[in-house]
Amino acid sequence: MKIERRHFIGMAVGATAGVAFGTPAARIVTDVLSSADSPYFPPKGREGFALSVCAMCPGGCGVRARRIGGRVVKLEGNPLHPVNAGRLCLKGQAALQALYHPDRIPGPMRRVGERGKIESFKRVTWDEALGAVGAQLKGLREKGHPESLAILAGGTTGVDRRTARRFLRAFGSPNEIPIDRWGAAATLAMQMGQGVQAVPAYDLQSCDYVLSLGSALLEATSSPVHTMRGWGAFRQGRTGRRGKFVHVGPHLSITGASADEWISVRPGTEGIFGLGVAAVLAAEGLYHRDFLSEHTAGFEDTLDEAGRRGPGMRDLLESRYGLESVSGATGVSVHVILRIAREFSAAPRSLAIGPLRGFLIPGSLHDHLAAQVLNALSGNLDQPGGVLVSEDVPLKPWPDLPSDPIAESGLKTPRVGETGSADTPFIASDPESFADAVVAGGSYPIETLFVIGADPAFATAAPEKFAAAIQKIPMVVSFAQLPDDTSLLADWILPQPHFLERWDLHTTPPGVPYALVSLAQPALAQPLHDVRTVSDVLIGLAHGLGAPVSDAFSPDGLQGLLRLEMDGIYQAHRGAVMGTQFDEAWVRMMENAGWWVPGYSSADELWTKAKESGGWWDPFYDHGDWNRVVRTRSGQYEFPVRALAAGAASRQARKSSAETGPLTLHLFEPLPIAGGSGAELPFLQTMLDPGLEERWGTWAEIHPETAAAIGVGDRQWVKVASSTTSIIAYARVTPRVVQGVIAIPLGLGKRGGGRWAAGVGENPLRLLAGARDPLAGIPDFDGTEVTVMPAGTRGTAAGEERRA
Amino acid sequence: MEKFDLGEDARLLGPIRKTGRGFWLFAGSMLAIGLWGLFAWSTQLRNGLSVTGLNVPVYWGLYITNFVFFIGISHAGTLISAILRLANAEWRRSITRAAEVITVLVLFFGMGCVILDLGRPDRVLNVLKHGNFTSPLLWDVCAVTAYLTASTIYLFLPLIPDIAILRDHMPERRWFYRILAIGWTGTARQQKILNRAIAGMAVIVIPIAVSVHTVVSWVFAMTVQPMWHSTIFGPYFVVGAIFSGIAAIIIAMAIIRKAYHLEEYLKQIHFSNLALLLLVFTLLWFYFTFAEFLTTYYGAEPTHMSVFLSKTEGKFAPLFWTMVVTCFVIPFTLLANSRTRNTVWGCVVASISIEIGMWLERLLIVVPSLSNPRLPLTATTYFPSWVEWSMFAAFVSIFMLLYGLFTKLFPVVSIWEIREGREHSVKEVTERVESYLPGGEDGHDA
Amino acid sequence: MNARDEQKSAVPEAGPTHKWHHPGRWGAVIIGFLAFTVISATAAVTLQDRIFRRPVEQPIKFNHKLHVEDNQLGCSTCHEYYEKETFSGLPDPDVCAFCHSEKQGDSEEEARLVKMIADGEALEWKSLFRQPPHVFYSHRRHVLVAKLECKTCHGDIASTTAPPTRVTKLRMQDCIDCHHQKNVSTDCTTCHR
Amino acid sequence: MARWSMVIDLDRCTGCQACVVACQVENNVPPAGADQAAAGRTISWMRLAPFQNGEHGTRPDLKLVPIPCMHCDHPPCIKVCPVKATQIGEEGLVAQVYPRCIGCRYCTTACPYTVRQFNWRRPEWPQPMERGLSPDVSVRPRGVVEKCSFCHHRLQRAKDKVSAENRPLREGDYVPACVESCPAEAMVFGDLDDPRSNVTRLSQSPRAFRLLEELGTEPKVIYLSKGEWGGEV
Repeated sequence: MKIERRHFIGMAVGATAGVAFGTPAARIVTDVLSSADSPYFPPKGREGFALSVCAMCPGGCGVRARRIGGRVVKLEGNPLHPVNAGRLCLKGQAALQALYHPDRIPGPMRRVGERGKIESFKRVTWDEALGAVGAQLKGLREKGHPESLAILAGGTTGVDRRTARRFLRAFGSPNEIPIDRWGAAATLAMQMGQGVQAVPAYDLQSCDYVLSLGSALLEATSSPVHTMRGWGAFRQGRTGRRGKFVHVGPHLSITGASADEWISVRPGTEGIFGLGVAAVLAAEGLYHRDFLSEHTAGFEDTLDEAGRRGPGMRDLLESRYGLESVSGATGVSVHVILRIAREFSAAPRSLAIGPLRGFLIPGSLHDHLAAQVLNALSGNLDQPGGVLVSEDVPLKPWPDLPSDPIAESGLKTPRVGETGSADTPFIASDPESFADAVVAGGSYPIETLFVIGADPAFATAAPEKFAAAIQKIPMVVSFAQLPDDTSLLADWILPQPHFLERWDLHTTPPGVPYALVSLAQPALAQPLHDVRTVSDVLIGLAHGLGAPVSDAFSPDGLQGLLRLEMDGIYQAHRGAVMGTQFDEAWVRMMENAGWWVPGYSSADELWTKAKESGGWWDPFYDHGDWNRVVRTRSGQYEFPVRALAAGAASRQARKSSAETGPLTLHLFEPLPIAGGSGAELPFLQTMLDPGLEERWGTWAEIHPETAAAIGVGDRQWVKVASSTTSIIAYARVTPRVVQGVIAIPLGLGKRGGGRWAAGVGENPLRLLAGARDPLAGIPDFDGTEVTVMPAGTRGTAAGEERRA
Repeated sequence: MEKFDLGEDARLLGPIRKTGRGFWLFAGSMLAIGLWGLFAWSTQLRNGLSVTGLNVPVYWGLYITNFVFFIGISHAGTLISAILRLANAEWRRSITRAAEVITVLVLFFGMGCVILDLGRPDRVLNVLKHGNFTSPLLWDVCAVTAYLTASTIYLFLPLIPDIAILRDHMPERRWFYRILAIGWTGTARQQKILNRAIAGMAVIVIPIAVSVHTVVSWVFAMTVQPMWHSTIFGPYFVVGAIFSGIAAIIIAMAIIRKAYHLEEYLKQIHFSNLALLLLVFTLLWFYFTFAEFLTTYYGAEPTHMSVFLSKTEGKFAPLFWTMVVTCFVIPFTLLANSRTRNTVWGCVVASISIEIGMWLERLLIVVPSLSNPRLPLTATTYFPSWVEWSMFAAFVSIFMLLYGLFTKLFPVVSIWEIREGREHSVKEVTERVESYLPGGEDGHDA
Repeated sequence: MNARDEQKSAVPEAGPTHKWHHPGRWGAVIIGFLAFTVISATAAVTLQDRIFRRPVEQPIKFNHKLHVEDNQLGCSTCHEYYEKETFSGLPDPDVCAFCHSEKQGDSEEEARLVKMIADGEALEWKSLFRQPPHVFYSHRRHVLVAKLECKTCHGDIASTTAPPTRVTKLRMQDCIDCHHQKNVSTDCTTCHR
Repeated sequence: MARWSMVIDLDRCTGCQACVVACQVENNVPPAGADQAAAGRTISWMRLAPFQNGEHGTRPDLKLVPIPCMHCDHPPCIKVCPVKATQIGEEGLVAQVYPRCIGCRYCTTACPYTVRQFNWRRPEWPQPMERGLSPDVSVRPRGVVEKCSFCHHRLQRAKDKVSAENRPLREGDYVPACVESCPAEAMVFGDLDDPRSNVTRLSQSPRAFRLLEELGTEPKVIYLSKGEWGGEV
């Protein structure tokens, strides 16, 4: 074998080319392939924990934020916190996505262009923003019309609400417009029956049988984790006792899916069913006689002062809620009504729960009253396993306001959009009536509106109307974390800190019986953005307005304010800082025996210990303190005979119209987007309904027979039209709803809310025609009549893809 | 190395000597599709498998379908030619090469499909570094590699004398042929060694080929998934593979015959003989399919039935019944009838129909089982994305391009074997036939 | 087989005359090309850290020997967390300033450090021991629980007078060997998460 | 040696999905956008599967069942992996080794519970969301399979903690994120080899059953249900 020179030369030429080709090629290939690897390297750093309170909903769960090297990397429940005991729901878990949301408002913004787009806003300094708002407020007071300022407030149980209320008082405006829907109707029922203004606190864990009249107990109750913990104990917490849960309603929501039995009724007849059950109890004598005679009034026929005979509850039940008529109205067979009534009376502790329908949906007063009647009949008011009334929280009240003639004159003016009448004496103003009044011009104009912890341009019964009202108000200031629908229409957006970036003091969340104060501390040393709390802004504005308004707040700022409120807790001489279950039992036992053994010897120590544990509470609930829980004139629970008699007529009317032609709209709030928040976070958008496997869009549930009648197929786009407008939804044909009903989730269809919420789905609130509950006067979210027709193809990208 | 006269067989060198515009047009368009595929692949490399239509739970789709399909087609060549060689079927002489080339080329694409399907193709060598021999996928790697090696050798050996002919008769690319001819001069000793080697390889190749598709079937059958976990999957896949393989040969032959005017060499009888074989496999395929579906139906296990029903009356029903028509009804009608069977078009139409049907069969094995998971799951319908279709098209085009290039470099009909046939066969066959007949010499093997 | 065939066919014969038409030449080019493509590509991939990465430069040429052996400072003086956390930590300027806010000796490096501290410059130490990001190693577990000495993994760094200029990439095999030796878990989940 | 196991009480479970989010946050699971969700490519190590009794059109009987990886004692996924990228550990945890996985997805198709997930694309967290990533868990690259690990990083953390405190591992020291978050307290976690642990006690309950037991995979996730529903899975 002979190798010649030219082979070497050839080899060299090839080798050169090979190196020239191989080296860069290899590097390009490795670069392309390594692009698969994640560019994210998790942080290194020291570990720390901060205690705070979740503000994703009003539930008030204590959270523990895990911090690594200056970043919050995980939220977990605070194990010492009595509301959640270390547990946390999906929204709380996802709250980190809200903290680190890419579309958060970085600093104060002023609108310079057209309304409705975030691009129309220009970043300004806090001085500029507060200067402009302060000047406007000063002008209102100088003109002598402080009542032209309105604050629309919703949200949590934190200090901001208390500051806002205080600010309005000092400023001189009566226009505090609350937007909390949760329990609006339930509170009214409590007020009518027991004379207390409180959301009923249901003691799930101690009862054996729950009849839910259309409630969304496991989805959108005020404190989801508290409720679900109660549920766990109700079901399997006690050896040998498994609670039975019966869900009555036209729609099988997640709550219904967890129930032992679903009684499907025609829409709007849950209360009639409840009263039908009550009628059986009355007729068969299956009620708690001792309780009825001692603590209730109006069961038997009554005699008024003039000696005229008035019909009692028994009479009403007998005359109006006979088995046949209830069966006819609800569509439930007589046997089922009888069986449920007997089960209800046979269980040691049975509880009826009114239609707690969600954070946004007020529910019907009639049905709440029906639930209350059942609870009274079973003697389950303020009993273990019954309906409780939250204990008061002994926060130290703020000092009296100095006298101020301007404020006093302003406070004397009536509220804008006052809806109360002789028939509905308890109702104050609500956002819908406020919007109506502003649009109509009202008795006096609103010059300035602050929107705090709420998104009325999205989450009211008439979002379009509210949007119109905003345009009539010269200065609208929105306090928000993300640019929500209202912010986009406002003139100023003042960015809010995430709850992990601030101090706060929360009182007992609605629906929790014991007194509770939880302290929220910032988990981040510095907020991510240029934010200020509502309280800081309002205190700053008050100080800017000078005396006497500035005297409403001490100059110590937010932390000083909280510290001051906590002094009241120390002075109350009860309860303990949050602790383990053993501590809880100990405190309960000692207090029961009339002892108070404080774990702290001074207000300062209480403050320090509250910071370490998460807060203070009083685990002792005093059952049967009738002076506290029943404050009616008679001192007894009063059967709402008149109201129910009046309500019955309207209920019947709705039923008959629902049977012909149009479908009845039934709104519900899936837990991930309950309360109109959650759609902003991608994790939550992906799990809207695990049952139907719906995600990232609005769907509409229709019964198979109804769907066949109107010619709509499963997974088809439909147009849902009411008298006001129409929306497009993705039809799901399922027996989860009763016939004649279309069930649509609430919480999607935002214009704002950042990249993951904007333009996803539709807002069914736009379909509401503005009806009001005839009994309560509050907006009626149920019973809207809609027509449904196939819509052909639909524009959203996600939808199109899924159709394919 | 004397230059002998090729005589009339010189026309077999025609395609190598002369390349018309038609070929360049064909090659250019195939290359263009191939380049498009390269673009599609780069998209996939950059963005991961999110550019495919795959989803949860349909984790496997077009790529794996194509893998099974291509590996199936690869049974065309080597297995058929080996069987025919061992059986001394004289008519094989002009078709073996065309068949064997299909095998070797298509195997690369089969393996390519698996690489395509990997989430991390850069880590493919982990299979060697950390191989786990309990995984049927690793068995597959071994079987396919062995098959590829064996088929390549089996293709190359009978090619040597023809390369030597090219070396001696072609002025161009002589260096190329010189290297590949590895000093073949055609001496009796060389010829003897070669014949032995070819016969030996033919014996070796058959079990390897059978094992390859058996192992491919085991990739599915070794899991507990409904309608995958089946004992007959091995033979079922092998039968399907040979079935689609024969069809592929018929199509390739028809194209070569038409393009290079080789009617003299690829005669009607070749088609008819292959078609008979195809008919047998049509029936075999039907038998296996029937057996497979009947047992499932009769067992009526709910999880199996959900897959069964999604195929027979659910969303895969149109594909399923198309498969039954194209795999059985059409070919059976055409092939069972001697009037259509004995025409080229009849065989070709049946073959094309079979290829479509067999591809659908592979798809219907892979996708429906995955689409019907045992536990409820958000189901999204799988439809291949443009990337997957592009890669499919590119693989087919590059395969055809390479096949075309092969015919431009080497004679697609074996020259020496034809010559050998002319020179020896008549005598040999006569002797062989005589040996079958009564009255021959006892104890003397033909 | 191919290479040998190549050589065989490369034997000159009476063939074509033009030298570039000679088969041997082309064969050599192709072989050279293929071989060196593979060699250089492999080299580029495996050795790219050595070839393409510059040596590590620290802000200060820290003398471990002086601090640890001569002045008897413990590791935790500067690597504050090596017993407490998963990572060991690199010293902040404050730590250095504890001694070096004024000059202690007469080295030039120290003078630079004193000036840097005075100017309030950040000390950006570069890590010299690297693991792939998917490996989870806990200093605490190894120091506190397993009672390993620093030099088991870091070599005799305590007696160096200047920082090494090369990054040491820690390899899985080293971990595994040690784990086998000490009979501790080699469960994948111990390190891979 | 421990044998970690999870008990899920379906009577307590409310279908709230807190476990699903807890898992995603704990394990750096990237959120799927609308497009990926529509394409059916969400990654969730824990999902809620809707079991439906009753055919379409009749009265529905819906039960949402949380499904994590079952950590089978005889996992079908492990034997099919061609590169040993998934292995069962000493304490019965079925683990996935991301840097070795070649992404062939054989394990995902072999798993009868469909709990294995694939990274279809490179994970993305728009600024500044990556700040919320957990340092205890890696961020998986594109193209590899991942799945519920029973939060085995928490086991390591717990082991570190108890070794520092010089005591044995006790019940409750090691609990996965989903179990920790469950509001209805429907999930219990512990050692099945410890006769006194809660999981052992609950696993002997007459309400206990396991999913697809007939396949012989010996899952270590045990469900409790009193309803008639349990029998029909």
